[in-house]
Amino acid sequence: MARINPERREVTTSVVVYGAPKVGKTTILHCIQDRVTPERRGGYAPFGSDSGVAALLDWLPLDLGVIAGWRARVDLYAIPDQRHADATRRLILADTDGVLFAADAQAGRLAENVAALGSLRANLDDHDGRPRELPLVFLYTKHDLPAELLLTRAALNQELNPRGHPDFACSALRGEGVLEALHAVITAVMRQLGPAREQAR
Amino acid sequence: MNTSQWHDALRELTGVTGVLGALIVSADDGLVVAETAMDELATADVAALAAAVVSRAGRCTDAMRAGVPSSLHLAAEQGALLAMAGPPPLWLVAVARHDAELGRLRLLLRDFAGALR
Amino acid sequence: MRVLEPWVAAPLTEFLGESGARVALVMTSAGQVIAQHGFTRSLDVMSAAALGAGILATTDELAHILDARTGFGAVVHQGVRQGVWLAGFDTPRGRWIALVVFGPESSIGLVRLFFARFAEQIARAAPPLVPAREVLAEGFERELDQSLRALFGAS
Amino acid sequence: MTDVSLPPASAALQGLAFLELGERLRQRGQFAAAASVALAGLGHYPDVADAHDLLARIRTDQGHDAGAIAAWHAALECDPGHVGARKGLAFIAFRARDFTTAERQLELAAMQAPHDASVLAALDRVRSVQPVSAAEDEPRFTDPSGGLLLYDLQGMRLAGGIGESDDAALADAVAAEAAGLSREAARAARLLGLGRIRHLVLETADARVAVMPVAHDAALLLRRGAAIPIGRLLALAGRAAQAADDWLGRMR
Repeated sequence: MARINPERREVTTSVVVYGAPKVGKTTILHCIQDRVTPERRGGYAPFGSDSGVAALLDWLPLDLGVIAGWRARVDLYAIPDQRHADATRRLILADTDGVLFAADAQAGRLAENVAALGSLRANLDDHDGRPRELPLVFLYTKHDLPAELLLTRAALNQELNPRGHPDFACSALRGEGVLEALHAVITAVMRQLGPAREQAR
Repeated sequence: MNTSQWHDALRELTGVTGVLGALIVSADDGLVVAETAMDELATADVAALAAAVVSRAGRCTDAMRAGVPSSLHLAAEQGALLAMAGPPPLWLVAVARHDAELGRLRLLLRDFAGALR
Repeated sequence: MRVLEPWVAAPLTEFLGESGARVALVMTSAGQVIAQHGFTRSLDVMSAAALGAGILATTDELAHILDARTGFGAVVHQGVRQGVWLAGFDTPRGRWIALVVFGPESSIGLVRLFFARFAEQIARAAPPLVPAREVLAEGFERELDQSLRALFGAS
Repeated sequence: MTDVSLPPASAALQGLAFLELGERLRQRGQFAAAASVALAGLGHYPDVADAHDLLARIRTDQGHDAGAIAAWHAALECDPGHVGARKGLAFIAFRARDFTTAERQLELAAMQAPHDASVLAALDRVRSVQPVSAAEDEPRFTDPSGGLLLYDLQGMRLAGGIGESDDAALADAVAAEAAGLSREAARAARLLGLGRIRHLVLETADARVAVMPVAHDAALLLRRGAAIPIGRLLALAGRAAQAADDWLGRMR
């Protein structure tokens, strides 16, 4: 949940980069880190990796500066694919304010994307099993590969994004599309903190 | 003394007039090992606090080069806490009201602490 | 001591003093740090927070599997020289976790005793929650847009 | 004529046989001969505590108490743990009706030999005849070896000592730990609903210790041997607490 500190007029939200194994979640964080102005981001911090345990969590804090009189920050998280990360994955999702769902656009990876989307929904259910509605943006990766290998955006949306959440094609390696998708999900998250109105698509 | 005899001993201690409860405490962790008590006695708190006093007492007698504490009697206005060392790290602890038969309680504690060994 | 929520400082200071604990970390159940005392490196704080939250999440899962209705109060790792106490507790701000390191001058019993009081004090001290809605005034999105462009180095 | 077959003087002094010889002469009442053997032995073995102890016993039998006291102190200088010397000094003090010194010396002896039946019996004897008069019985803060310590709750020593001669550093260390104990005991009493603490009594194999709060944010610790009855220990501590109240009141 957004953490709001009225005394210091600070608000901190969190966004999770979620997706099937090997879809490039950590690469996406690295890509963001390389392109975000250094003074506006904290150190990229893989948790637990220096203690011999595979990183439990990747974390990149972003400083959005002052918005409407509030100091705004966003914590980006990516949960690596290890089996034992399930508990951490559920935990981070329980508290996140938005999700950037990364899906590998290659045709051969569709089944894994569908499975990952299913696990996201399962992990987003609150304790009483009701699905939690929160800002969701799709990021179709690997667009640096030949087009013949890739599904079209329409096909990907039909399989993964029938409700028409914002979606972006990207190449994390070349850095195209990632920042636009991040821009979209942060805006959607911050919109939760603005005046109530008809939810903009 | 086996653990079921522990409970018999604790019940006998709690039977002394004015005794609110008796317990066996692990002094290292401040945790309850065995207990019988009236409802109003928070035995987990007794264990933690009694163990803390025992630990401080040991540091004090050590500084005085007076050996290791074998018994401790804390008397206060509304009640008392008595503790006797069993086999380390166990201590036998009883909490009583100020009008309790403390003399008899002390002798029973000494006997049972000895039997715990 | 460093606290994100100022009203946590007093209860945490009292808890450390009474329990004799050396290091304490308070976080949300997602591992976001609320307050810490005793850590010297910020990365340690982050790692400890994530690992602590992960351990408790795993323990809650274990309780679920074992059908332990109320779950486990706390997880304690008792070493020779130090012990680590990990426990979740409910606050007006949702479920928080405390990670406490204690040495021979304290004990599991003392940490448990004064942790219960700490959780009560936190529940009393928490100021009323500001509704998330309506935090940002009308028209904030233009400022947000400018900020995001600046963030991504676009002019 | 002495009917004791004396080995040649030089031989007698070879080993410490002179100690045994001197003692046998003393027990036969041949104090002068015993004294000359003891003195000759001391000439060769000046730092043998038992030799000073022998001479002191001979002087006591001769009625020279001052000489005996000096010899026993010499023995203690050679061996601070010499139980015989403590018992001797206690005996002379007891004979002079100085029961406090007698008790003090026997307690120090009991610390060295906690299971020495003769020491414990002597302690009980001294305590049983002592008139329970406040003045004579009063442990004084001013006596650093009196086993009575006054300290504040921050752990700073205010007065007194802990009975191991006048070792200030040791007394300061004990004051620091005693303050921690006083605070912990007061907290336990408060949190368990037992009310304000009156006193704390600790027992170890060698000692009985009373810890008692004193006004003006202070407390006192009284240490006695393991043989003292607890009731008596608390009575002593109670009186010391009153004295401390007055003293601190005047001081502050």
